[in-house]
This record gives sequence, C-alpha cells and structure tokens, in this order.
Amino acid sequence: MNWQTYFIEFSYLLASILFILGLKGLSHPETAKRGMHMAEFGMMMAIIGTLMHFEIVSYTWIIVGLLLGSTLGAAMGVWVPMTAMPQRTALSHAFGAFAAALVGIAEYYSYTHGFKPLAELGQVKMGAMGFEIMLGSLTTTGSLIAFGKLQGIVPGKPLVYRGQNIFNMTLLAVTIGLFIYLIFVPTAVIPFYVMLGLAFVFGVLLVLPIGSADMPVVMSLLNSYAGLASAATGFVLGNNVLIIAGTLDGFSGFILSILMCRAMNRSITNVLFGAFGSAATATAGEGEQGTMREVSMDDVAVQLAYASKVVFVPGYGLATAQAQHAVRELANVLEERGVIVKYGIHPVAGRMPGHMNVLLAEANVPYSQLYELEQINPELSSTDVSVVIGANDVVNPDARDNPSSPIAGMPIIEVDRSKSVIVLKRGQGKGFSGLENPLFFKPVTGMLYGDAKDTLTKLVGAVQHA
Amino acid sequence: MNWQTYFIEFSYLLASILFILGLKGLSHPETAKRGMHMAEFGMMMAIIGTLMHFEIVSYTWIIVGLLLGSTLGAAMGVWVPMTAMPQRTALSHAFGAFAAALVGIAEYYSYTHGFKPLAELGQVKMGAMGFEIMLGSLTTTGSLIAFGKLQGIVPGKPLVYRGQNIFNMTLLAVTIGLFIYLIFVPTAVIPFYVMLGLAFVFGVLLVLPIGSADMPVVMSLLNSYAGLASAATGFVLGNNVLIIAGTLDGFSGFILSILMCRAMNRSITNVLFGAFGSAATATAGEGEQGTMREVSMDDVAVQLAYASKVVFVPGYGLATAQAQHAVRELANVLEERGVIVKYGIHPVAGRMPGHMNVLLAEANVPYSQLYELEQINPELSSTDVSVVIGANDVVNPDARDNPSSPIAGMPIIEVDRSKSVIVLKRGQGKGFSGLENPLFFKPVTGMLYGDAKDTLTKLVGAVQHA
Amino acid sequence: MSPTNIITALYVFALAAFLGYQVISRVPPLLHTPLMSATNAISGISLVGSIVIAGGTGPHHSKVAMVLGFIAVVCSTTNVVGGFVITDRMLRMFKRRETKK
Amino acid sequence: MSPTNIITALYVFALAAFLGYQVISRVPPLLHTPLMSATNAISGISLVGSIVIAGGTGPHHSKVAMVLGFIAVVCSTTNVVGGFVITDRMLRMFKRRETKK
Ligand SMILES: NC(=O)c1ccc[n+]([C@@H]2O[C@H](COP(=O)([O-])OP(=O)(O)OC[C@H]3O[C@@H](n4cnc5c(N)ncnc54)[C@H](OP(=O)(O)O)[C@@H]3O)[C@@H](O)[C@H]2O)c1
Ligand SMILES: NC(=O)c1ccc[n+]([C@@H]2O[C@H](COP(=O)([O-])OP(=O)(O)OC[C@H]3O[C@@H](n4cnc5c(N)ncnc54)[C@H](OP(=O)(O)O)[C@@H]3O)[C@@H](O)[C@H]2O)c1
Repeated sequence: MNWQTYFIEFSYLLASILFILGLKGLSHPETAKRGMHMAEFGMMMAIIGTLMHFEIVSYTWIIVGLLLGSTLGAAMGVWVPMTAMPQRTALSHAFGAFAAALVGIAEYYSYTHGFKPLAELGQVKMGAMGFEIMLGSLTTTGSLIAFGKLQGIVPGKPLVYRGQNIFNMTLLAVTIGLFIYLIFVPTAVIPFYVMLGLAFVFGVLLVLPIGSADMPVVMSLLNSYAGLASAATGFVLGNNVLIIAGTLDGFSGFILSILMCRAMNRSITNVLFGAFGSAATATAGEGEQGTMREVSMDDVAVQLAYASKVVFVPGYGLATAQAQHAVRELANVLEERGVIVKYGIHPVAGRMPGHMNVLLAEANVPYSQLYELEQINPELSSTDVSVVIGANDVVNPDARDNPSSPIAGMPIIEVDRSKSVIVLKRGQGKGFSGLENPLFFKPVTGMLYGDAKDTLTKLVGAVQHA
Repeated sequence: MNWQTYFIEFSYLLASILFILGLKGLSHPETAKRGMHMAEFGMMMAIIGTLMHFEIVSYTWIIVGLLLGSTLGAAMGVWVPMTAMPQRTALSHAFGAFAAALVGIAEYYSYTHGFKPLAELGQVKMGAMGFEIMLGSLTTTGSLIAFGKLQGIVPGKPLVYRGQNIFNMTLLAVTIGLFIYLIFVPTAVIPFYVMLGLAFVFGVLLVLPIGSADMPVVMSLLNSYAGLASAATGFVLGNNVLIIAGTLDGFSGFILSILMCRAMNRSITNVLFGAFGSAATATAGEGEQGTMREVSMDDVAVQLAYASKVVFVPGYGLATAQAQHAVRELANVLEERGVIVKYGIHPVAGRMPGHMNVLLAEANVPYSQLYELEQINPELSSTDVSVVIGANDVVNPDARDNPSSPIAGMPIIEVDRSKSVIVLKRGQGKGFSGLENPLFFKPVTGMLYGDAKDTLTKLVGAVQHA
Repeated sequence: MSPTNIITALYVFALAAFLGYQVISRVPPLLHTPLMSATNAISGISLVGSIVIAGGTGPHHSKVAMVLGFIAVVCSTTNVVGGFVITDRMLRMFKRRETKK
Repeated sequence: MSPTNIITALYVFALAAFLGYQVISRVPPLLHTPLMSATNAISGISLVGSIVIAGGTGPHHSKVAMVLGFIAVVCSTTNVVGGFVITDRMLRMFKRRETKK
C-alpha cells in the first residue's frame, strides 16, 4: 500500500468521524453551526482523498461534473425559499438515490461487459448491488412524484382505484423475484434491466396513492431508503465511509418517519396504504353539530392587547398562507405592549418535519419562544388567549376526548384549556383528516374568518389602535 | 471460508450487538436485568463460536481453564460482600489486564521462537502488541496495589518521597523508549522482556503514592486501561468483538473517572500526582474555629420522630462502619410514624463509583428513595432534619462559600439549607481532604458522637420510645 | 468483496446503526428540517464512488460506466453543495433572542 | 495484519468509542457500580483470544504459549463468570418499592 492509499483511507476515516460529530452538533441550536462546519470539512477531505485514487486516469469529466453540480447545488441552496424546503428535500432525495442507482448500474455494466473480471461478482456483491439499484431506482421516481405533489404539479389528492394495493404488491413481488434470480445468475442481463424498469415504476405507484398532507412521512421514509441505498453502495465498493454516512442518513429518515407517525397516532402501513385524506375517509364523523361563534376583528384586537400571555398555534394553513412574517409582526406589537408571547409547535404542523420552526425562525422569531407540544401544554391553562392559525387537526379535542374518533390518541395542543381561543381560518373547511372539530363549537372559542396572512396583518393595525 | 468460520464470525457480530444492547439496558434499573441477560447470552455465543476455531487441536486445557475460572468466578461472585465490591473490582481489573498481557506475550513468543512466521510481525502489529503488553502489565500490578490498599494489606496513606514524580516519569520514558525501539526491531528479545518488567514495576509505583480515598478514581482509570489493553488485543488478533468490547470497557472507565474527578472538582493529574490526603495537605485551613454543639440521643430521637421530612446523607464513614442496615432500620421506624424519608447520595460517597447506592439497595432501601446530588439539593430547604452519617467533605459548605478553600467549587449536598442538621461521627476527625468543616460550627447543626452503626441502632430504640 | 470484508462491513453497519439511533434521537424537533438537509448533504458522500467511475478511461474502463459516473457526480455534488448551503442558511436563522430587541 | 485490516479495525474502534461515550454517559450514577462489574465481565471477551492459544498443540504451536494461554483462560473466565454473577446479584437488589410495605 502506497502513501496515496493511506491518505485516501485516512481521509475517509476522518470524514466518518467528522460526520458523526456534525450530527451530534445538531442536538442543540448553539452547537449546530460548528457541527455543520465539521461535516463540511470532512466532506472536503473525503473528496480530496478520492481525487488521488489510482484508478482515475482523466480528471476532465470529474471536474466538469463537480463544477456543474456545485453550481446547481449552490443556486438551489441560495435561492430556494424556506416555504419550498419540502420540495427541495424531495428533489434531493431523488438526486441522491439516482446517483446510488447509477453507480450500481455502472458497476453491473462493467462486470457484465468484460471491463471487470466477472468472477469477482459473487452472490454477496450481486446482492448488495441489487439492493442498491432497486432501492435507488424506486426512491428516485418516488421522490420525484413526492416533489410533484408538493410543488402542485401532480394532483395532491390520493389517486386510488380498486385492487391498487394488490397490483402494487404483485409488482413489488415480481421485482424482488427478479432480484433473487439475479443473485444466483448475475449474468442475466435482460432480467436485470426488467428489474431496473419495474423498480422505477414501483416508485411512482407507491407514492401516487398517498395524499399530499402525508408527504412528510413519505419523504422521511424515502430519505431512509436513499440512505440505505448509499450504504449498499458502500457494501458494493467495500467503502466504510459510504456505509457509515448512508446508515446515518437511513436511520435519520427512519426515526423521523416514526416520530411523525407517532405524532399522528397512525402506523406506517396506514400512511402508505391507507390512502388517508381521500374522499372515502373524508365523510367520517359528520355527526357533531352546534353553533360557531364568530368574533369581530376589533374584539380580538382588544382581547390580545390586554392579555398578559398569548400563545400562537400555527398549523398547515399558516404555511400555505405564508403568514409567518405577519404573525411575527403581530407578536412584535403585542410584546411592545408587554404581552408574553409564545408559540406552540405541533410535530406535524407544517409541511415537513420541523418545517414550522424553520418558517418562524426565518421570520425572526427567536427559538426560545418556540415550544414543543409537551412543553406548551402545561402552560395553556395560564394562557389568556390562544390563537390558532390555520391549524385544525392538531388542536382537535376529539383526539383526546372521543375514543371512537379516527384520530383518537393523537397528541394535540390543548388550546381549549386556555381562557379564550381565537381560530383564524378561511371558512368551514375541514382539516386534512376531514373530521369535524368540536373545538370550534366550544363557548370559549371565537372564529375569525379570512386568509391567515390577511387577518393577521389587519390585526396588527387593530391592536395598535386598541 | 467454510461454515465454521462463518459461524464464528457471526457469533462474534451477534455478541458485539448484544454487548451494546446490554450496556444500553443499564440506562435504567428496570431494563438493566434484561440487558445483562442479553450480554450473557452474547458471551455464551462468542465462546461457543470460538470453540469451533480450526486452530484448536486439544480441548483439554481449555476445558480445565474454563472450569477452573468458572469455579473461581462463581465463588467470588456469590460470596463477596457488597462492602468488598471495590476490592473485587480492582482484582478483576488485574485479572483482565493480566490475561491481555499474557495473550500478547504468547503471541510475541510464538513469533520470535519460530512458531509463527516472523515476516507477519510488521510494525503495526508489533505496535499494537507492545501497547497491549505495556498497558496490560502496568494495569495488572497497579490494580493489585489498589486491591491491597482497599483491602488494607498495603498502607492506605500515600507513600511519597522526594523526586518521586521525576523517578516515575523517567521509568515510564524508558519503558516507552524500549517500546518504540521494538516497533522497529521486533526481534529484540532482551529489550522486550526488560520493557515487560519495567511496565510491571511502573504499575506499582504509579498507585503506591495515591491515597486510598482516591482509589475510586484510580480504579476507574485502571478499568479504562484494562479495556484499552483488550482493544489492543483485538487489533493484534484482528478480532472486532475484542475491539468493541475493549473500547466500551475503556470508555466506561474513562467516563467514570472523569465524573468522579468532576464531583471532587479536581483534575486527573492532581489525583494521580498530587498525593492528596498526605500529611502535607492535611494541615491546610486550620483557621476556622468556633463551638460545636453536641446534642443528646434523645433530643435527636424526638426531632426525628416529629419531623415530616428527613434526608439521610451517607458518606465514606457509613461505608466503613457498615451502617447501611442500621440506617435502613431507622428509616423503617420513621416511615411507620409517617415521616417522609429520602437519601441524598453524593457521587463520591462510598468507596467506588455508585457504591453507596449498592450498599443501600442491599439493605433494602428502594431506589426510588435514592436521590442524586442535583435532585436532593432543591428539596433540602423543605427538609426538617438532615442526618449526615459519616460524611464530611461532601457536605462542607466551604466548597460553595469560600473561594480560597482547597475544595472550592466541588459540588456539595447543601444540608445547611435544611431546618436542622444532625451530624453522626466518632469525634473531631477530619474528612479525607483534611479540612475543617464550618458546617459543624453552624447554629443549625448538632453533633452526635459515636460509631455510626452504634449510634443509628440506638436511635432506632430511642425513636420507638419517643 | 471477500467474506472477511463483508463481515467487517457488517460490523461497521451495525455500529453505525446504533450510533445513528443514539445521535439522531437526541436532535430536538426544532432542528428536524436542518437535520434532514444535513443528512442529505452527508449522504452525498456517494460522490466518492461516482468520482472514481467518472474518472476511468482506457481499455479497462467502459464509456457507458463513465457517462453514468459523470451523471452521478453531478447529482451527488448538487446534493452535497445544496445540502450544506441550505443547512447553513437555516441554522443562521435560528437565534436565541433577537439582536435588535 | 494487513493495512486494509488495520484501517477497518480503526473504523470499528472509532465507532465503538463514539457509541461507548453515548451509551455509557446515559447510565445513571445509581447503576455505576453494576456498570463497572458489567463492563469487567464483557471485557472478559478476551477469553476468545486466550482459548485459541490455549488449545494449540503440535509442531506449529509452542508449549510456552499454551501455558500462558491457559492462565489467560482462567483469568478471563473468572472475570466473565464473576462479573456477570455479581452484576446480576446487585441488580436484583435494586427495587423500586419494597414488597413488604
Ligand atoms: N406536517 C406534517 O408533517 C404532516 C404529515 C402527515 C400528515 N399531516 C397531517 O396534516 C394535518 C396537519 O394538521 P393541521 O392542524 O396543521 O392542519 P389541518 O388539520 O390540515 O388544517 C388546516 C386548516 O387550515 C385552514 N387553512 C388553510 N389555508 C388557510 C389560509 N390560507 N388561511 C387560513 N386558514 C387556512 C383550513 O381551514 P379553511 O379551509 O376553513 O381555511 C384547515 O382547517 C394533520 O391531520 C396531520 O396528520 C401532517
Ligand atoms: N468515594 C469516592 O469515589 C471518592 C473518590 C475519591 C476521593 N474521595 C474523597 O473522599 C471524600 C469523601 O467524602 P465523604 O464526605 O464521604 O467522607 P470524608 O470527608 O472522608 O469524611 C468521612 C467522615 O466520616 C467519619 N467517620 C469515619 N468512620 C466513621 C464511623 N465508623 N462512624 C461514624 N463516622 C465515621 C469521619 O469522622 P470521625 O473520624 O470524626 O468519625 C470523617 O469525618 C471526599 O473528600 C472525596 O473527595 C471519594
């Protein structure tokens, strides 16, 4: 082993360590930035190390590729708005998975077309390679569909038809069958490309039937697949840093999807195959009735202005209305009057894990004012006014009180414990679950209709004159 | 690779995973037992796997060794009293390190005496081997001395003389010098045995100058060395499970020694080379004076009997007096009278990390009554009587109030915040640090002299008649 | 890949999995979005594999593999650079208390 | 030990070190004594190395190494068995609330 090889190997080891330290840094906002710089440095070292690899004969395409990718990446990184973070993430899963799939295909091609000794392509290697290619391909197309749904190019409603699950399962079974066949007969080129094609198709069919509000879970899951595909690449190339980075990525996605599901009290299977949010489930629980009390802008302004503690509970509607700056302005005005302002963030509020926090941080809300579900609930009984902004399911008291409700057991932000509740929404629209929300009929609740951003902006003026 | 080798390798992988799960179980007393069973199962699998190793030609000595070791281990495991846990642990570090050293010596012998190809003994291998042998040897003798000090065979007082540190450092430098020489000239048999001998001697000299009350830190440190020696064995044999288990052990010892040092607000260097607790430091801080208020047994009994909340603060003296059962009896009597009883456990109370908890658990104190330093301190201001049993330094308010005190900054259990403090000790004896304790002169404090076990037993009777 | 290599690869995988679980379960929900973009960037390390493929020419290397490798380099680099830039951007927005107030 | 092997060994070591830090820093002081005896028992895994040495006879194996291996087997087994027995014994003493009360 010459010094280059040593250098490469040590750069990889260093990169692995720095990646782990980087992720450890993310356990606190204060240490996160330093952690990321470590990870960036690790990545740089790994790339420099790789460029010394003895197999490389020409740097032309490498440099072109690096430059092109950096330009694309930097452009995306700088210009993508925070509200579009979910789409960006879905797209990047597609890119990552596609790269893994391509590396796998290139390796397979080299082995089967005489560029690498076929004898080296044993069962273990073919297994890892097939895994890499299958996961990579289905994640690529799945993520693209998720991107389309989030971006509004593909219809967000679940696309369902009879026998869908059976059809998809059959398709998956055939793909896996081909994969197993390939492990024993690695030279079967036709089955290989059929498997590849089917995996691409399966990715599309897997995500199409899932409603767009469930995309966060799907995205986390695809994240996990993309990571595992990278880890499989590591197995194929015998490269530890790939295994480590891929596994970390895979686990991160897996943990996030579990957390999301738990925060909705639903199982992964239900999310993937339940077609939740389709017309079928949307008719459930129409029983509840009563009167909603509408309140006027000025009433609300006076209530807020003379409160001593106000909690904002933002939901999916705030994100779609892009009202994060408006709520911050309102909070500013209230704080100037000496009102204590806090935000209660439900884990599934927003359009991807942690999204609401980023949106509010962008609008200059200090993170010390952002409270998690478990932190804000004990505070609500001492809160004068809770303002629900474009949220519905995450404050639905049925989840707590009515064991027969479809969302029973889902943890909620219990705004109905505060002295007064103001709900900002456009009309009688249901939430993602399609359920009636008894909160709106409670005597403590007042409804203030209108687009969230509009209403909040008007409230700023009204409070200033209160 | 045949199926045996696969089986062996997978048994090792399984063992590694089970060891990690086992240690994870120790994060809570409820899951700890199950965790240990996993680790035990892992160990069994690894041993069964090893017995299939193709190099083994005769099982006679293996079986004799296993039987002998199991008998010894089981006997020790069953009969060692909880108070002797520190000695037992020190002894087991000696055993573990000795085994690692022996394996290293055997390997070296095989290479240099023509039983294994000398060409295989490269610099890396020799480096790992030397590391293993050096660490193993010095840990063996160091742990034996620690054992002797804890058992009372070797004088517990620090043995110091002029130029000691310089002499020890020179010795260490020579040993390391020989080690480096060996890396380049692995066949230098004489230097090898000299290095071995010096490492054994260094272990003795390292521990002799350390006072017996500092043994817990030393023990944790030796634990960490023993673990690292095992990990080095793993490097020599190319065995991952050894690397993993050794590293876990090494880190555990390292973390414990750090925690101990932090709980005393001293640095590792100070512990190792400071000869703390020797005559020189014991004269410090003689300035403090005042009157100690002695209280009578009956006074204390009445106070305790009519208190609503009592906190016991056990220290080193409780462990030496073996008064854990007596304090439990007193607690029983008090609880029967409706008094709330809690225990405040300082991290360095007892004779090894966590020792006090084990002693009290053995005396049937439920662990829900055992409070850590940070947990008990906020409770003390609402405590009627704090009973300090054979503790001194860990309740010394100077550590908090007097920045010029040698123990300034050491976290203490702030018993002086409670309404009344009773101190149980034999006389005017100082604590390990040799410092005067202003707590004893405070008006809130009453002294009850006598052996802790005696006093507590008498108190049980007195409370029953109160 | 030899059998010993695959076994060590399994060790690395198992340890990384445990570590991933431990490290990531300590990330607060506040930082879940940055976490996702950071892990995206990090898993762009597959770049390391693509570079070697994209750089191979000559009789022992296939043109097809090279082209695939090139595309993979572009995709991975986009992820790496984009991921880190966005993560940095997001993290800069998280402030404990405002400066102006 | 080949250079590639030592590098993977370093990976395993680095990952185990991180993992050790994460796992062990979560053990409460309450269980520090059982932790110490448990890690003692676990590091008795060096038994695995000693067994192979103690079991070798014939022209390719040295008597001296065998004797050393035998002693190592005894020492390690003592640690394994003693460590686990004592840990179990201690853990059985930890009870949340008394049964009799
Ligand atoms: N974020 C995630 O990670 C995630 C993942 C999976 C599933 N989900 C699901 O998504 C739901 C999230 O709950 P949520 O309470 O945040 O949202 P939600 O239950 O979907 O309710 C959103 C509410 O916002 C209102 N709204 C929409 N646009 C608005 C605008 N421009 N201005 C004002 N109001 C507007 C809607 O009522 P009007 O039409 O009357 O205005 C609607 O009732 C949950 O059911 C959850 O299970 C979320
Ligand atoms: N445990 C550890 O892990 C560890 C490690 C390193 C260092 N240390 C050091 O050890 C000290 C521990 O503090 P500590 O407060 O627990 O103990 P301490 O400060 O050493 O005091 C022990 C007290 O117990 C009394 N005592 C001794 N035997 C007794 C008996 N049979 N009955 C009643 N009282 C008895 C002694 O006073 P009389 O002689 O008047 O009775 C003495 O003042 C600290 O300085 C710490 O830094 C501990």
